[in-house]
Order: sequence, then C-alpha cells, then structure tokens
Amino acid sequence: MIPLNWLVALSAIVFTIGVVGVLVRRNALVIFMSVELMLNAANLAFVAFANHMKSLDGQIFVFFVMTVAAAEVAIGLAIIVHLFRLRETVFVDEIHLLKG
Amino acid sequence: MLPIPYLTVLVFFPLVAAVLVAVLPQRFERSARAWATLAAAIEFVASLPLWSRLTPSAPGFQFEENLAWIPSIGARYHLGVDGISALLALLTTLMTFIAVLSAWTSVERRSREFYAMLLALEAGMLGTFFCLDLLLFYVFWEAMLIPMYLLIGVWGGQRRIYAAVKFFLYTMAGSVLMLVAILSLFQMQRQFTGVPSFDLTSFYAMPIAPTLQLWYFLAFAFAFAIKVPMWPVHTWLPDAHVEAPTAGSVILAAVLLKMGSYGFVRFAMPMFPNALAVCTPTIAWISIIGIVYGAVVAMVQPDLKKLVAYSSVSHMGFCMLGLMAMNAQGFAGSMMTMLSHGVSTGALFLLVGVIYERRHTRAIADFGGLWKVMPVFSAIFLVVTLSSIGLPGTNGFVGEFLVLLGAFMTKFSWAAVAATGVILSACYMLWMFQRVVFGPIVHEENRGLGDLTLRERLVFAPLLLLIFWMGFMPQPFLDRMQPALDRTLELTHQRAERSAALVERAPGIRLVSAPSGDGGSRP
Amino acid sequence: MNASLLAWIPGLPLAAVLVNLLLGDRLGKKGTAWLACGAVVAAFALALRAVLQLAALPEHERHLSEVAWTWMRVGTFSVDVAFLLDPLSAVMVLVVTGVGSLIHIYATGYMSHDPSFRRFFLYLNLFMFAMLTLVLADNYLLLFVGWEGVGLCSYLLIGFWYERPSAAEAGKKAFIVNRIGDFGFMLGAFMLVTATGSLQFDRVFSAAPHVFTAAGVTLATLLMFLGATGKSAQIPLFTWLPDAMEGPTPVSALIHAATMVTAGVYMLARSHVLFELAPATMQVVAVIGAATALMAATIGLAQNDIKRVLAYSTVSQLGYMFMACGVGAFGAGIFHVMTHAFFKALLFLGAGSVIHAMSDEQYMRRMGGLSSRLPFTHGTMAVATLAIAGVPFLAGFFSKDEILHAAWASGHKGIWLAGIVGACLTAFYMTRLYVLTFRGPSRLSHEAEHHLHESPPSMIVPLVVLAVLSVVGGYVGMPFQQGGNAFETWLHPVLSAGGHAAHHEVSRGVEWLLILLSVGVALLGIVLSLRSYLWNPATATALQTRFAGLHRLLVNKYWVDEVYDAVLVRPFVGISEWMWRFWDAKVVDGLVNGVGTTLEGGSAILKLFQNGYVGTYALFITLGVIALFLHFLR
Amino acid sequence: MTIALFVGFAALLVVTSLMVILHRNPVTSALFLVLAFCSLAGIYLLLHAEFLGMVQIVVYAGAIMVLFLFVIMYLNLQHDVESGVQIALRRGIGWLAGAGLLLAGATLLGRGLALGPAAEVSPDQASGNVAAIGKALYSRYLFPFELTSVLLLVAMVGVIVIARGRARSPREDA
Repeated sequence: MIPLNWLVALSAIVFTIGVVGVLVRRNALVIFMSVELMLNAANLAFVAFANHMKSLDGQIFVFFVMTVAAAEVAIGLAIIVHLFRLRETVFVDEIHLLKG
Repeated sequence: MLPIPYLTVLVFFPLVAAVLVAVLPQRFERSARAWATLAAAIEFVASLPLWSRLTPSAPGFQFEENLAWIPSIGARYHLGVDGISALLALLTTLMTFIAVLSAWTSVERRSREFYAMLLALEAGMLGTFFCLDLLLFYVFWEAMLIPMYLLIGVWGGQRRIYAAVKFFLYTMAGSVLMLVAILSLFQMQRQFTGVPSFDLTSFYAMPIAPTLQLWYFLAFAFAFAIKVPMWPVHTWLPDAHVEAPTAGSVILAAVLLKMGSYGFVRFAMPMFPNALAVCTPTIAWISIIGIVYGAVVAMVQPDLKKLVAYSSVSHMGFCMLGLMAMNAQGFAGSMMTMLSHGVSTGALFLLVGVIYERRHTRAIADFGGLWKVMPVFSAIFLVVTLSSIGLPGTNGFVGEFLVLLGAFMTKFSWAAVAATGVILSACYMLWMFQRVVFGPIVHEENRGLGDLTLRERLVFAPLLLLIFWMGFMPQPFLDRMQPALDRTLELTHQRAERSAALVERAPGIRLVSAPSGDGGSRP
Repeated sequence: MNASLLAWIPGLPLAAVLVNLLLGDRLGKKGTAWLACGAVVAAFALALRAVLQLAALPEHERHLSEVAWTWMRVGTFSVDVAFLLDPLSAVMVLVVTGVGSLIHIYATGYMSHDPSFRRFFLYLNLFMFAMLTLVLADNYLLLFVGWEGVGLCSYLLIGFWYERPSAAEAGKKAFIVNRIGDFGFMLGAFMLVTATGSLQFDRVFSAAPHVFTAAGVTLATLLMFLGATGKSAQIPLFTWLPDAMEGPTPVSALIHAATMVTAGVYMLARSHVLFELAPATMQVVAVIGAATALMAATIGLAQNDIKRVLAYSTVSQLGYMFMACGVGAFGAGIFHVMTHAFFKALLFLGAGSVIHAMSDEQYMRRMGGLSSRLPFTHGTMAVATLAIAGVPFLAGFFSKDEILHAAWASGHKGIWLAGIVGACLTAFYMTRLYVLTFRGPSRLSHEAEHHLHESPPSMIVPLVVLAVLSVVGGYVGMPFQQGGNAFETWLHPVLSAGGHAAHHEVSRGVEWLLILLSVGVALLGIVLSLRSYLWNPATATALQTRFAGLHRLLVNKYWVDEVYDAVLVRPFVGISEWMWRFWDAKVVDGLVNGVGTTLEGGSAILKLFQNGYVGTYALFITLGVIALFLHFLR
Repeated sequence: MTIALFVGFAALLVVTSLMVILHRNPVTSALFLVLAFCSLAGIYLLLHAEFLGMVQIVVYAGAIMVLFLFVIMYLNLQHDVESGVQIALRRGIGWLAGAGLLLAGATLLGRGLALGPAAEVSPDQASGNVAAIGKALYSRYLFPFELTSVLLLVAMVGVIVIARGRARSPREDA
C-alpha cells in the first residue's frame, strides 16, 4: 500500500510546479496548462484520501472536478482565441488595459 | 384633544404638498410658487393651535400619538409636543412660509422642485421636533439633510457642490456616531428592562453608570455640536450659507441651527446628566470661544452672507452658554435666543437676498449709500440689525440678557467674557450697516435700485412685528417654555442622583475599558 | 387725579413717532413740526402736573409709581415695565421735557430747509421717548432700555447727514463706545440681581447694605460707573463726544449737552445708596471727574471750531458733576446738571444760530464782530458765557460753587484745587469763544458777510427763554437760605434714603471765603482772556509761540484718539483679519478639507496595485496562500 | 511492487510537469502535459480508482489536450521569447513564491498531521469500482450530476459565442 504521506507530498510538489508555471510563463496557454496541473494535483490528493478512507466520495468529487475542468478549458481557450484575434498576441503581460 | 392625529397631519401635510407641487405638469411651472405658498400658509395656520391649545403646565407631552412602527425591535411611531418643541415648530412653519413667499422672484429654473424641496424640508424639521422615539428621531434627523443638500447643491452659487457635500458629510459624520450610541443604548435598555424599546421616556427612566454615560454623551454632543454649530466644527456654515439660495439659507439659519441646541435640551442633557456635569465647563468655554470667535471673524468678512453666518455662530454660542448655565434663567434665555435668532437672522438673510436679487453681488464693498435709493429697505435693515445686536426693546436683548444673567449666576467669568460679545456684535453689525447703507453712493449701479415691492414688504411685516412683540412682551413666550424647561432641568438633576447611586453594578455591556474619571475635552 | 398718567409722559413722544411713521410725508413740514413739538410740550405739561401732584404729597412719601405690564418673569427673577416719579426723577423729567421742547421749537427753524425734515423729528421724538423712559424707570432694566435707546438715537442723529462719511463714522464710534459702557453697566446689573435677587430700585437699595460684601459692592459700583463714563463721556470713554458734533446743532444741544450725557450722573445719583457703601468707588469717581474736568478744559483752550470748544466744555462740566457725586454731594451734582442744561443748551443753540447765519461756517478764526449784526444771539450768548464762567448771581456760579464747597467741606482738598483751576480755565476759554465770535475785527469772508442775517423768531424765542432760565435757575439752590438750600431740601427724601450721606458742615466764614475765591478766579479768567484776545491780540500769538509744544499738544487733543486707534482699533482689526485668514480658513477648514484630501491620496496609492497584469494578481494570490499556511503553522 | 511502480510514475509525473513549465515551445509543453496525465492515470489505477484512471486518460489526455494542441496550431504560436529585465524580475519572484509555497507545504507535512483512522473495507468496495461509483452517482449525487450537465451546456454555448467573434475575422480589416 502506498503511504499517504508520499501521495500528499507528490500532490504538493505538482501543485507548486503548477503555481510556478502560472507565475513564470508569459504565454497564456502555458499558464493554462499549469492551471490544469494544479487541478490534477488536487485530484491526486482527493483520490489518495479516498483510497485511504476507503470511501468513494473522493473519487466522485474528482469526477466532478474533471467536468468543471473540461468546461473551464473550453471557455479559456475560446477567450484566448478571441484575444489573439483582437491583440495578435498571446503574451499575458501585453494585455493590461483593464487597470485602475 | 383634537379628533384627527394632529401632529401626524402637521408633519406629513407638507410632504404630501411637496409631492403634489413636484408632479405639477410643465405648464404649471409659473403657478407652482402660488400653490407652494398656499400649502405653506395652510401649514402655518394649521400649526397655530400649538400656540393656543398647548397647556404649558401639564406634565409630560401633549397631542401624543403612539403607534407600533417596527414591533420586533420595539420601535414605536411616537409623536408628542411640549413647551420647547411647540415654539420651535411654530418658528419652523412661520419661517418656511416666509421663505417660500420670499423666493417668488429669486428662483427661475426648476421652480416646482425647489418649492417641493422647501416643503419636504419643513416636514423633516417638524418630524424631528415632534418625535419622542429615538429611532424615529434619527430617521427624521437624517431625512432633513436630503432636501437641504439638494437646495444647496442644485440652486446654489458657484461652489455649491463643495458646500453641499461638505454640509452633508459633516452632519452625517456626527449623526452616525449618534446612531451607534442609540443602538448601544437600546441594547442596554433591553437588558435593563427586558422589553426592547426606543422610547425616550424609557431611556429617561434607565439609570446609566456615570463612566459609561461619558462616551454616550460625547457621541450625542458631537452630533449636536456640529449642528449648533459650535466653535471648532462650524466651518460648514459659512460655505453652506454663501452658496445656498436665499430661501434655503433663511431656513438653514432660522431652524436647522436650532436642531443642535434642541437636541442638547431634549436628548443629550437629560439622558446623561453626570457626564454633562463633568463636561459643562468645557462646553461652556467652547461656546464662549464660539461667541467671541464668531464675532471677531465676522468683523472682517467682505461677503455679507458670510458675515451673517459667522454672526449666527456667535449667537448660537449664546444659546449653548445659556444651556450650560443649568438654571431657569439660562435655559429660558437660551430658548429665547433660539427663537429671536431664528427671526432676526432669517430677516437678515432675506434682506441680503433682496439686494442680491437686484445687484447679484454679496460683497459689502459693492454697496454704499442705499438709504437714499431704498429708504424702506434701509429702515427695515436698521431695525433688524438692532435686533441682531440685541438692543433692549427688541427680541435679541431678552434672550441675550437672560443667558448672560444665567451664566453670571453660575460663574462670574463666563458672563464677563461672553458679554464682550455684546460689544463685538455692535461693532461688526454697525460697521457693515454703515458701509452698506450710509455714506454717499459710490457705485453708479446702486443709483437705480428700486425699493421694496409690496410682496417683499409683506414678507418683512410679520418679522418686524415679532421682533418688537418678543422685545416688549416676551412673557407669553416665557410662560409657554418655562414649565417644560423646568421639568427638563429637574429631570436632569433627578437622573444624576439615580445614576450616581449606580456606580458599581452598571447594567448593560461593558464598553472598552471605561476611561478614567475626567471628562473628555472634545466638544 | 390718579397717577396713571405717568406712563403717558414717555408714551406721548412714542405716539408721535408712530404717527409720524405711519402718516409719513402726507403731514408735510408744518404738520410734522406741530406733531413733534406738540407731543414734547404736552409731555412737559403732563410732567409739570405730575410734579405738582408729587409736591402736594407729604415729604416722606413723595413718590408716584405705576406698573404698566410684567416684562420678564423667569424663575425667581422678575422685572416689570414700571414708572416711578420721585423728587430726583421729577427734576430730571422737568429738565428733559422743558429744555427738550425749547430745542424742538428751535429745531423747526434750524432744520426748516433740510430735505429729510420728517426723519429728523422722527429720531428726535424717539430720543425723547428713550430719555423719558430712562429717567422715569422704576428698575435698572427699564433704565437700561432707555440707556441704550438714547445711545441708538444719538447714533441715528449724529449720523443724520449720512451722506457725509465722517458723520456715519462718528455715529458708529459713539454707539460702540457707549456699548462698551453698557457692557460694564450690564455686568453691574447682574451683580445686583445675583446679590439682591431683583433690579427694582427700592428693593435693591433696601437689601444692599446687608447682602453685599465690601468688595462686591465696590466692583458692582465700579462697573456701573464704567457704564456712566461711557454715557457721560468721562476719561476713558469720552472720545466720542467731540466727534458727535458732526450731527446737526439742535442734536448737540439736546443730546450732547442737556439730556443724554447727564444720564450717567442721574444713574449715579439714583444709586447713591450703593455708591455710599463703596467709598473706594466714590474716590475713583471724584478723581476721574476732576481729571476729566481739567483735561477737557485745557483742550478747550486750543480748539478753533466753535462746536468742538463747547463739546469739550460739556465734557469738562460733566467732570464737575462727577466730582460732586464723588465727594458725596449728589444734590450739588444734580443741581449742576440742571443749571448746566440751561446755559449749555443756550450756548449750543446760540452757536447754531451763528452757524445758521454764517451759512454753515463753524471755524472761529473766520468769524468776529458779529455782535452788531446778530443782536439777540449775541445778547443771549453773552449771558450764557457769563453764567458758565461762574460770574456771581447767575446759575453757573451757584451750582459750581456748591460743588467746590462740597469738595472742600468733605476734605478732598486736591479735588477742590482741580475744581478751582478748572473754573479759571472755563472762564478763560468761554470768554475766548465769545470774543473770537462776537467781538474784535470781522474776519468774515465776503459772501458770508453778504447774507449774514439774524435767526428767525422760532429760533430766537427759545434762546431768550433759556437765557432767562440761566439767570433765574441758580436761585433755587442759593446758599444761606433760611431752611437750607431749597434744591437740597427738595431732593432730601431721595438722597438721604441710604442714611450714609456725608454731612460736613463748614463755618460760615470759611464758606464766604470760598465764594470770594471762586468769584475771583472766574473774574481772573475773564480778564486774562479779554486781554489776550480783545485788548491786544498779539499776546495770544506770543503765548502760542512761547508754549508751542504745549499748544500743539492741546490742539491735537493729547492725541487720545490716535492712541486709542493705534492701541485698540487697528490691532483688533488686525487680529480678526488674522483669525479669519489663518485660523478659520487654514487651520479649521484646512483640517476638514484635509480629511478629504488624505482619503483621496490614500486611494491614489492603492490604485497602483491594480496595474492590469494578470501575473501580479496571480502573485498576490500565491502570497495569500503562503500567508494562510504560515497562519496554520503558528 | 506497487511501491516501485508508484515511485516510477511519481518521478515521471514530476519530471514531465517541470518540463511543461520549463520548455519554451508550447507544443512540447502540451505533449509533456499529456505524458503527465498518463502517469497520473497510472497512479489512480494503483489507488484502485480504475474508473478515474480511464476517465483521466479519455477526458484529460484525450479531449482537453487535443483542444490545446488544436488551439496552439491554430494560433501558429512560435517559440516563446522571454527577455527583458522586467520579465526576468517577474520570473525570479515567481520562483521565489513557488519555493516559499513548497517550503510552507513541507513544514506543514513535516508536522505530520494526525491522520484520520483508516476505515475498514466497506462492503460495496469489493464489487468493483465502476459499479460502486455508478450506484453512488445516481443515488446520493444525482442532483450535482444533473447540475454538471447544465454546466457543460452553458460552457458549450459560451464557447460558441466567444469563439465566433465578430462576423469579419480581424485578418480582413488588418
């Protein structure tokens, strides 16, 4: 049996990599991928605890997370496409009109 | 008593009239002023029973109406009137009627809304004077601000937005503190009697620990001090007056300033007597500074309205000093000053309005030698100036004399310093009067000015009558106000003992560690 | 004949004012004149009748009082509008209405061609109402109403020709200086109320001896004396009277010679019980009176405007009256008030008639040799000049001598000396005025010479009547009468009420010596003045050059006005300017606006965080998460 | 044996994730992400979550990554150029924040939170994971399930509206 600590550690590591990806990269798509990574890290933790607690709720929750992720990716990519059409760029730091 | 709910009719009739005037169709724009004057006249006549039917000696409040308003928190729609509020209400209805009558020519655009605002303002003021339920009082207290804000903001002079916003925020800042105090009192009241209620009489009955009282008193005092206005928090008044239209500044000076001192007499002083005892010297000295400071600064004002505004600061300083004297003469003097200041300063603003309408300038330097061109105007201006500086035989003197007498009986130094205000008021008023009315005609524009029209003379007739009536025979006024004032004074002393006896087991929530003994120096 | 007519004495002029106001121009000049004079003469008649009725009463209950209505009743303190006629107020009411009606008649002639004729008589009647209220008041508050009422009327009448800025300025100055005096009077009244609980004369005087501490009564009387100095133009607050000459001459005669300025003396005499309780104040009153008398007399020497000279002479004579009150001889003071009212009113009216004749020329250096051209004016003025100088068997001599006698008898030797020197100076400058105006070479300008004319009868008749009074008026108070001085006995019931009146008897011999001395001094003054101005005018100019410095000092009136202006008025206006510009605008308003600007500044800073970069927002989120972790770690 | 498998998958997951964020070319990042999802699916299988493993492969690796690649190709993205001090500063802070986060996580784990008791084997566990999930999904979680269908519908409508853009594509009016 895989010890729970490792699983949670792994999930933390992947989550952190996702966060770094979001902070560091300029390309909207890569940021998007990093967000997916963070989501999956969370899913991993869910499954780990579901397995540890021997209850299915965790897994069902992951299932829901996935559907939401799917919807989110669809909308996100649509926005990026539309953004590209308007601004000819995908780099996040060039789009900063909406400010105080 | 009267069959109909008299006070409710008095309060809400102007509101209904305001709405009707506002929704008049466009083609009635010209006749809106006639309708508004009619409404104000009816309101004034309707308020006369307050004078005739009021039995001053009867204890408690008269014409009472008490209905459940928000049962869950025990807030009741409780109206009532006694000697103090009846006289102030009469002052309100009279001055509103005169303000509406005087504004016929001064307002051109959007006159329907203008008159609607005036009538709504009257409703707010009457409500504030009549209500005996703290929450209802707060509602009317805030409701009153809106029409005044609009009056200054829409029909004002150049810097009207600044003045209107300053006026609104200033008063709001004060009254929000008061709201906090009311709510925490409500909380204490509920714990003390178990029955939730905002009723004034129940607050009168509830003893509060002296140290706690201080914080409540400061909250209430600050809210009312802004309204009075007392010395450090007065700077909104000159701006509001300079920018307000004539009718607006007449009501602002005549009635709105009395809200502050009325609040002190009705709420702050009887409810927190021990804290009052601690703060009395401080507030007295602040009002004396107000008297001298107002007069000194009024001396050098180039603008007529600002001069009269600062003179109001000085006169209201007398009012507060009278209250702080804590004796029958001081209270009666303060009340008389409120009434006479309302009449004479209202008249002063009307006079300034008259020449502003003709010359569209308020600078004293632009006038000179008006006596030759406008003799009737100058004669009325002379009488009103004399009443403002408190010449014996006019209404100003009775109030000032009683206040100084009351202050003198409490503390010699108070009256001595405050009495210099008598000299200063003579200086700046007469100097202003001389530069405006006497002397040769320097500016050519003044030569062609027309004297007062019949309508304008009609506006001043009641005021002059009042000036001399209150000056020579003030006794009818004094008889009406004295029993109520004595009851307030006696209630204050009574509550002081009861609360003092309650030193340790103070009911109600322990606020942040109660302050050490001495009173707060803030106004 | 009940006493209810007392209220009508002040009531009549008030009624005339109201009628004048309402009917306005429809009355025309004739109508206004008759209305105004008629009211005052009727008041005089009423007063006379009331005084006769009073005289009929036995000596010790000689007072008629009448309550009109309750003015103020607050708690224990109550005051009514009530009138009181007793010997003291009888004298005053007769003088006020008598001299007043004469001056009203005179004024109809003097002001006949003035455009605002109606307004003048409106104010004059209003003044009579206020003065009569003051004199007949039964309590200090009603007296205060009259007190400020006469102040108001003097303000209106001085500034009557309002188109002249100097007149308006003088009016305002008079009112404010009076107001400073009233400030003192009001505080004194408060002390009375707190101590004795009422302002009614009899109640205050009966309670005063037991209720007051020595310091209390001294302070109260000093404050009331401050009020008196304001109203009667004594040392600290006298600067307004000379400027009050801006008003028409009948005004100067009525208000600034006969009636208003004597209100202070009347108030002192009325409250003699209080003053006798405070010897220190009496001392102060005497000293100030003497100082004012001397100072004003010296200034009078060097003035060239005929009305200014008379103004300073009034200040000086008032100094005498206060000196009399100061030494305890209130009766002598009131007696001098009466006689002074006669001859000073005559002098002013005479001067008015001269000015009227010379078409508004007031500068004595351009007069001279008018005796032949203005016979009546010259005759009456001569009588008045002799009277004021203190020539025997005329009114001035008796009253002034009475004061000097009292000063000597009560041991105030220094005060007496000042009085004697003052008497000499008075004789000197009055003769100087008479000589420069009527005698000597005619220095008239050509066109003044051209339409020089004697005044119409309506002006001459009052002059003559006053001249007669100035002569006869003195005998009432003649010394060495059988039952003592008639005037004193008349006032006795009022003035001895307090029981502290100082009675000093001096042997008859010393009294004669004093009389001879004062007569000698008066004649010396007259002769000196005649010598230096009539017989050989060179000596006058010689005197001026030799004492050039002193002369300049006197011409500039000791620079008192300038000092007051520099020390009080200008710094005060400066302070108020500073208070407004700096304190109100910058500090208090600054604080209020400051709250607004600081909020604005704060939000400007916070705005920077919203810089539009998605990256920064993500960073903040991460930092937030880290902070949460740290929180849980603790 | 499973431990070895898990370690392998875990290592693979970490490496590929790192490569996703480090690699300049978005296409290679996308492909590494696919690899990461597969390794994750493997781990799910080890944890007896077979259904999820399959769904992971089908939904994530299959659908979502395809979408990603499609968009990358569509937008014809070139190599990411990362230059300029302002960007370097931001990257530095990014890494720092990541390190901070990791540190905090590590200390938290270091504390060794009290883990709940390991529940005993539940009865329906034996009858296979997919059936159990199906039964639970359509009994207790019926309402959320229906809700997700609505969510997906909304997403689809949104995508169409956004992606359609204006009638003229920007290229004509450039």
